Amino acid sequence: MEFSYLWWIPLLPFAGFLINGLVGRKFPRTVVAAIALLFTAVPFGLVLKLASTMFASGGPEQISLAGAPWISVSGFTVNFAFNVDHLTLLMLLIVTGVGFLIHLYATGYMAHEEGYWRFFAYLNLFMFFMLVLVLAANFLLLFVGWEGVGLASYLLIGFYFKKDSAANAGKKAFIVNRIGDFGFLLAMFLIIAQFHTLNFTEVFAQIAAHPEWQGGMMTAIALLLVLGATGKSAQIPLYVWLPDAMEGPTPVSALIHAATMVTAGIYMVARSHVLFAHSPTALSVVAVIGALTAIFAASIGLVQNDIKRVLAYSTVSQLGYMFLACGVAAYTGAIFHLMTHAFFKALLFLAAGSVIHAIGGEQDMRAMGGLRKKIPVTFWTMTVGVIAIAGAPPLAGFFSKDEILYQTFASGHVVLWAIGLVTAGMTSFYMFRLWFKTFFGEFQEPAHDTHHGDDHSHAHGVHESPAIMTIPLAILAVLSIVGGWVGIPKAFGGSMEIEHFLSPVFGEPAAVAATASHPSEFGLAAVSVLVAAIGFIFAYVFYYKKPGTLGALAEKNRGLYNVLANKFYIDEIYNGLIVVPTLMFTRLFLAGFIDKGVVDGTGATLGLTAKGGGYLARKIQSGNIRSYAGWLALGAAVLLIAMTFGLKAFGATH
Amino acid sequence: MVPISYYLVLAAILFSLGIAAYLVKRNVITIFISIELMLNAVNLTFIAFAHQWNKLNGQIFVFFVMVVAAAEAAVGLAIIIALFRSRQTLNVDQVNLLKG
Amino acid sequence: MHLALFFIFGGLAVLAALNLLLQRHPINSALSLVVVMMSLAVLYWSLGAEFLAAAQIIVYSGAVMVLFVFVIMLLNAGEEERTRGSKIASIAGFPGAAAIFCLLSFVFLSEGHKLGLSHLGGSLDEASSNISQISSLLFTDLLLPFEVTSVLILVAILGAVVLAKKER
Amino acid sequence: MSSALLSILPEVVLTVTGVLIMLADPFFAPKASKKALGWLAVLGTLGAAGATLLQLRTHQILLTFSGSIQMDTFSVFFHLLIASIVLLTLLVSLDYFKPGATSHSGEYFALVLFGAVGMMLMTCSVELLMVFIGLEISSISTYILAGYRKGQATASESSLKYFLLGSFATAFFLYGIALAFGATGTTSLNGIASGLSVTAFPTMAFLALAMMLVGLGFKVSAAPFHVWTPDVYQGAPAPVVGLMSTAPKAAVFAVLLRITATTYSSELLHARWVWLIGIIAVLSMTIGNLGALLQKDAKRMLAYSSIAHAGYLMVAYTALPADSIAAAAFYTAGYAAMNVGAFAVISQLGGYDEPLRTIDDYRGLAQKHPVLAAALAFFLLSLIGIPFTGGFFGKFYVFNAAIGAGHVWLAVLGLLNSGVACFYYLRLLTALYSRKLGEEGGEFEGSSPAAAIAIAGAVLATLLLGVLPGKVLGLAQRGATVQVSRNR
Amino acid sequence: MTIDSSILSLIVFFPTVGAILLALLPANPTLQKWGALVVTLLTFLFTLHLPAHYQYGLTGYQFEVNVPWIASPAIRYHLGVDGLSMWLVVLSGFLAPLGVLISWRAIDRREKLFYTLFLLQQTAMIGVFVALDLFLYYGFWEWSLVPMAILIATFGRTDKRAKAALKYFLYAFIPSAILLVGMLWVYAQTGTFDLPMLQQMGASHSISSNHAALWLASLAFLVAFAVKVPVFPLHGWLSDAIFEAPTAAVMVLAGKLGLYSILRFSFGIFPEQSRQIAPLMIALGAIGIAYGALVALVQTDLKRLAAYSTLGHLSFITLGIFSFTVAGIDGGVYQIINHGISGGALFMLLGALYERYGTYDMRELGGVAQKLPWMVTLFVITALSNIGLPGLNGFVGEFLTLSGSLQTIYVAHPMLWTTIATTGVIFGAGYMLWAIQRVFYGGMGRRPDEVSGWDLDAREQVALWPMAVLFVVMGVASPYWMRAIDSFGAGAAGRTAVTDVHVYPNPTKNLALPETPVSSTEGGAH
Repeated sequence: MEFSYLWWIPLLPFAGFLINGLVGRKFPRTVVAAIALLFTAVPFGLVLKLASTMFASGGPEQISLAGAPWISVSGFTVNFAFNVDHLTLLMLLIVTGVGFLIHLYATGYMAHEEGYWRFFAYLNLFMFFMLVLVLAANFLLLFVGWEGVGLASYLLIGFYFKKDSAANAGKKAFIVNRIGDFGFLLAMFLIIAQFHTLNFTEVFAQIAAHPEWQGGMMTAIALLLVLGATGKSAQIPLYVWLPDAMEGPTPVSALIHAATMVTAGIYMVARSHVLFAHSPTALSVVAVIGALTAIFAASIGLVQNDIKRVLAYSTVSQLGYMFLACGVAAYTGAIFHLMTHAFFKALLFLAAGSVIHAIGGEQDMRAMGGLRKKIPVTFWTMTVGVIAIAGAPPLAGFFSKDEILYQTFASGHVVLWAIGLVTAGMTSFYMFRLWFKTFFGEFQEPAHDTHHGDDHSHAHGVHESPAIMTIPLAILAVLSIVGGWVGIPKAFGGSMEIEHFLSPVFGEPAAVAATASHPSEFGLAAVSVLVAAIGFIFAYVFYYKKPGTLGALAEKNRGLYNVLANKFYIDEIYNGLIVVPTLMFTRLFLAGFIDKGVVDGTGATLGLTAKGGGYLARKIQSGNIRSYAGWLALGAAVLLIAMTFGLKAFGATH
Repeated sequence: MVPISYYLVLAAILFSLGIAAYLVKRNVITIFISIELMLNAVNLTFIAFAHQWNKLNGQIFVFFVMVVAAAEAAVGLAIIIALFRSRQTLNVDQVNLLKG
Repeated sequence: MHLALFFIFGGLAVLAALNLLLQRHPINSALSLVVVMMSLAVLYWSLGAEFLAAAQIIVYSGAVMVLFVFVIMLLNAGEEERTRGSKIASIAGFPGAAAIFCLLSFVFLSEGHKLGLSHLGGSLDEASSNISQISSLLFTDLLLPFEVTSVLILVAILGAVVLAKKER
Repeated sequence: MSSALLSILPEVVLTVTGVLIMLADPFFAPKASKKALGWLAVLGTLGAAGATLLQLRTHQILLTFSGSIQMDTFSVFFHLLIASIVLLTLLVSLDYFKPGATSHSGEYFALVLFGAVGMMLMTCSVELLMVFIGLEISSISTYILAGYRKGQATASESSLKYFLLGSFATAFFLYGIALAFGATGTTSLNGIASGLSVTAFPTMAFLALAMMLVGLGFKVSAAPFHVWTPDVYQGAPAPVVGLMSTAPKAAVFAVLLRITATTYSSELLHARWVWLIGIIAVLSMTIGNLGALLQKDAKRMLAYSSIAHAGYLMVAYTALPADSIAAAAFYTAGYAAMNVGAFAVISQLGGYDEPLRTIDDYRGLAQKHPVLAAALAFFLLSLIGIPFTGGFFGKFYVFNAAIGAGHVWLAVLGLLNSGVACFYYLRLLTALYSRKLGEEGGEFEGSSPAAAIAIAGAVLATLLLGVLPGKVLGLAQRGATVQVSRNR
Repeated sequence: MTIDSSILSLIVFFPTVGAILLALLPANPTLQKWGALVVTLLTFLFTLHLPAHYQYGLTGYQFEVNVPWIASPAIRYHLGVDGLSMWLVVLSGFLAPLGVLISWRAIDRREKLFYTLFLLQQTAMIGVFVALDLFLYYGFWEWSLVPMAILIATFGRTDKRAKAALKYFLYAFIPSAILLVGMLWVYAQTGTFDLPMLQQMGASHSISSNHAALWLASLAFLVAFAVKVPVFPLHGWLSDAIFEAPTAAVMVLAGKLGLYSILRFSFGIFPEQSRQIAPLMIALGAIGIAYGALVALVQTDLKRLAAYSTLGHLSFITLGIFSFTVAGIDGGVYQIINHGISGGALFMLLGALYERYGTYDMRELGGVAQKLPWMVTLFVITALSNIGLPGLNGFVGEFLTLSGSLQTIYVAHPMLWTTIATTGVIFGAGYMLWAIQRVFYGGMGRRPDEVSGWDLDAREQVALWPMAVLFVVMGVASPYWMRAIDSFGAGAAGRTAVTDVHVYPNPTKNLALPETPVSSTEGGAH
């Protein structure tokens, strides 16, 4: 088989996981790191090889690789099968490329951590599952990766398991994801019931062949898939785990909770676009969820003080954009943004990690300031990331975000477009807020506050990170600048290469986009740049020029501020409305009443009845001979009467 | 000429009186005596039926019942003596160590 | 004449039985039983069971009852105390006894017409005496029961020895 | 050998042995160990068993002694059963009477043998007179045996209760015979069987059967005539309980089977009889099992259990003849094996004075005497009715017969009862295997070699009946065929 | 006697022979342990003969031995395995040596009694799986109770052990008594105890024409089995029994026997009645899943948590097999094996934890991961297997059962019940992860603080790693097992023309609009 090397793409990281996981404990750190890097780098190389094959003119647009059956019962079989098309290829490039960079960064970042081997084993495990996820040729294998990355995420969030908060966050992530998976599973069951297969090609071919199938079952399946996606991609209502996931080490946040895993939901929706095309309802739901999530998360991000949390809410918000794009059937836009976001968000997280690293584990921005000079490489790379996400041309974020907003507008969802636009302004504002608070203003001597954030108590004095960490930063910064150039729209003189690249998957660009006039696209872009600039100006004013004005403003609107600072109390609401009632119901009704009362009680009652009978039987046994004779006489009399007159009462006709 | 049934009813009366006496009496020996009364009632029945069927079997049965009764009396009275030795009472109402 | 005999001795037997029931001293009860037995002996005779009538008097009221009286005396049994040991005896027992009586009488009387009449002293077989008939039966057809009775008596003797003998 | 002698050969052998023992007894010092006499009794029993096998080999039905004795496979089955029970009892009793405990240990063996004579006679008699005499022999000897430990206050009470109530019930039985005689003019079972269908006095026949059922029900401790059982068993010596809870019952059940067989020819009679027995069966099972639930004394608990088992057994009497007779006969065998075994173990643990009585006393026994405990556990499992034990097959056949006859309700009630029953058996069983020893420290006596043989024999019998029931069942079925063919 | 015809007898009775040998050997702990280990390992080796020589293409019974045992009633010594029972036999063989290994230190007194009973239990259990005569089956079925009850009563860990043993026994025994009535009734109707014959009669509706009686008989069968499984709400015995029982006993306490019996006997003899009652059982299964998981969520005792988790897992199987779809039944059977391994491993780990800290109370534990890294590793793997992580064994079974339940045609609202059942994956993750967190993560708990634990030793690793490997292998290579199981499942799901059962035409009709694809012609669910 020409492409059988594809199997090695996921399997090599898995091998790395096994080696490090089983015997890594005994290895020196360098060996552990070498193994982890090697088993990530080689797949990256293989992906490049693959890319060169597919990019080449006349190269295959789609590669199918069928392996052994995995589940096989009469009438239904699922194979281990990979399917590579351009979408997959793009994802592979992102995952292995960004993944490798972050691995590299982590070797430096985690250098002094306990459980070094464990960390890299988990990281490799993540790579394995993520690669399975994108390579899968059927829903079930995708689900393997889907759950697997969730597992890796669980393990990595809870990496500092001694900390209750970390263990809690890991658990929360897993369980919230499981709620999504619940939907995913049901969707798969419905697909099986309808199509008797889970293979993408077969399912989508069947759907595509029946344009008359609209709504109904299609909507049901699509919505259940969306539920799965909201879990993994941290959308309303299941986004709550992502901010907490920042308990994990920063490279983890960069890789899993920004660049790759959280985009799995987007990938899955994009992958299922044929299905979604048959359910306008589901698409609308996706769009609305995306838009709402975008602005909702952004608004929370406005007032967060933990540097990683700001980035986390930003991630949620950006994922909302991607969702929005999917919802308006702009899958290319979604994937485009997915890619650029992977670059700049990974960059931002890594840079934030570098900041945290530099000042000894502190994550609270109120304790930061004036770091610009102390850690210049970090500062500059982060600046690139901030500008990129804020949406300033010609950096990557500008093109992808603009594509989404344009498509939204073009598809007639003006309200959603407006929401997206406002979000863009907010994004700009909170990112620059972060930038100003961290790098400008008064320098503060870091307080060694070990209970907070990553366990970096070893740090002495503020210092720039080692090269092994700054090199990935630099590479990502470059990507954040140029990454968007593959999608420069025609209005800007570009050729929208990514659209062509993905067209085998998503089909040729929708008619609406093709016919839209360049001026309107140009105008819309100008508006969004303007909004981003406004965001910057606000941030500049409040956090650089006149720090303190905002404090006063917040004082005036205490209520609103509190709502935002407390993240709309969503965690509390979930807790109060779902978790606590469920537990109370279980404890009182199920465990208390049903289990102790009904289930145990029935047995106990029967037992007591029998014992009561035993008591009576013993009562008869008084020990007195005359009583016994009395019973005998009575018994004899009854027997005689019964025998004489028959047992008509008992129906003894026989 | 007496109807056989009269004898039988008489036997029934005696038998029931035997039961009643068994129930009423507290003295173990008297209870035993009541049993003898019941046996006698049965004997009467036997003889009446023997007369009815004109067969000797009934009478012979009574003969054996008498023998058995004698044997029972020997053993029963021995048991009563043994009881009296260990309990110093003949009142059945006080013979109730075993119960429950 | 036969009827009078029946009613006199039958009545006597019932009265004696009642007396047995009502007397509180065991001796009186025992003697009442003797009266019952005597009366029954007459009735046996009236039904043609001369041998049994004799045996009733000699063996039963003679030997067996003497044994009773002997034991009563030996154990120096006094009047019964009217202890309240058992409610069941009166609640369940008496109705039971009464029911048995009623049922038996009902059955006997209702089937009485099918039963015959007895004739006084009517021997079962005119040719030979009651005793010779019984003995011939006893030593031919019923030899085995007769022999087995010896085992019974052996057991009774053993029992009396085992139970009544004082352990030294 | 004359057929008459052959037909009662086992009884003769036993009687002769018993007499020999009585003759030999005076040659021993009063309180000396009389083990030799015990061995003599064992020999006698073996001889009787041999004689029974001799009877079996003739393969014929002998009607002797003017039609009062019927030697057939049925009687042989019960003869063998009784001989086996007696054999085990004797073995268990050999060391039961420690020298000096009583001066009557010689008579004990004689009484057991004479009792066995009575029981055997019951099973081969087809003449109610013989049945009555046999019943009295067996009853009187068990009255005496029940009160054997004269030193104990409970012994004489046990004996007295057994005696007074037993005689009371005997009077009923006797009345029943009298009425049967009145209804049919004969006391021969064969005669009654043919007389019942043509009798002019059907009501009297009903009464006769009911009265006999009272008397026999008492002997097998069927409810509501069971009241004596717990008290008597509790006060009686353990080996004796083992004997009297099985052998006389087996004999009485045999009689009951023969009497039941007389009713087959009368449809009306049989229907009523079956229903009565069914109700008695249910009552017995229920009362027995419920009563046992709260017992603390092991013997007393097993007494209640024996009431219940009488109930299970009586279920068989409601079924059609051939199946039911075989089933009932098999049940008596299975029950005998496990119950004798259980009491054998108890007698070994308790000893003559029975310092260990309650279930708590048995706590932790498995640690001290693993083999004895395992044996007892096995018997208890058989009593519960776990498969591959005699107890299970007994129940299986009985309920199979009942269901075959359409009495599913009886089977349901019966098996539910056996479910309840496992509670108390298990209580004893778990006590055996629990961690802590009893309060008194649990100084158990070991078992004597002879008793060990007996227990091993009982285990083996229970196991064989549970794994390879074919042989015994085959014998029972042959016996059943005799009964059916005679009465149909 | 070829090896194929005697191998089953060998497998069944070899442990008994071992038990007798152990009972005769002196009560030396080391001797007993090693003896038991050798016996169980040999038995396991023997069981491996089955998959090696099984003819996969065929349906029906293999390795049969069929000789008369008792003439009247007609009882035969009839053993055999098919796709359903073969792996269960192997599973029983596999678990036994592990049970011995894990009891090595936990059972520190009366080893002789323990291992003797343990081996007897194994005979009974395997006997249940291979008996093809109803009577013989019943014998093994009942016998499986006894050693278990004694094990609980003797080796239970608190003072309530006797009570728990009694409860277990009564719960199992009383319905079994009714089962016996049902069996005898069937025998009275058909004159045979032979399962293949009865299956044929069941399939051709010739057991009895009395519908009410057939119903009652099928209920008698089903209730006895359902209690043994246990099916919600008949699980009253489960929690207490698991709470008390020693690890090796808990590993084989629930699940297998009852579920196997339902599949073999209820489905085999009463195909129609089983389908008629399917709606109820599916509902109970679905409720049981959610119920078990939820109640597990609020337990503080690890053993009780595992008990309710067991209830939940078994309910998956109930749900699956009563869907009467190929996927449901195959998945159910597969899940029986999975549960044996995953649940077994979980209990082994809990037992190991208990050996170290002397408590199952999560409130006293915490932070154990810092001290016992291998333990936490294996525990997490086992937990993941239990909560059905894709790629591990539990997922394959759960997925198939749930997908089967959605396709069933015997209930009106398969979507509703499947949805309820699928919530189990959420709650399941909830209690498992919460338990892991409370035991292993966070700050040091009271017990781990006081007691110095030790990590898994070589013996425990030897016992546990094979299971962990199996999790993965069975998770990715399920067809190896499934091919045998499928030959059974396909038959059971499609068995006979079933009349008199209400069938709903399209399982997902309630969701579908008229224009949606209705590919009922392909008829995945028959």
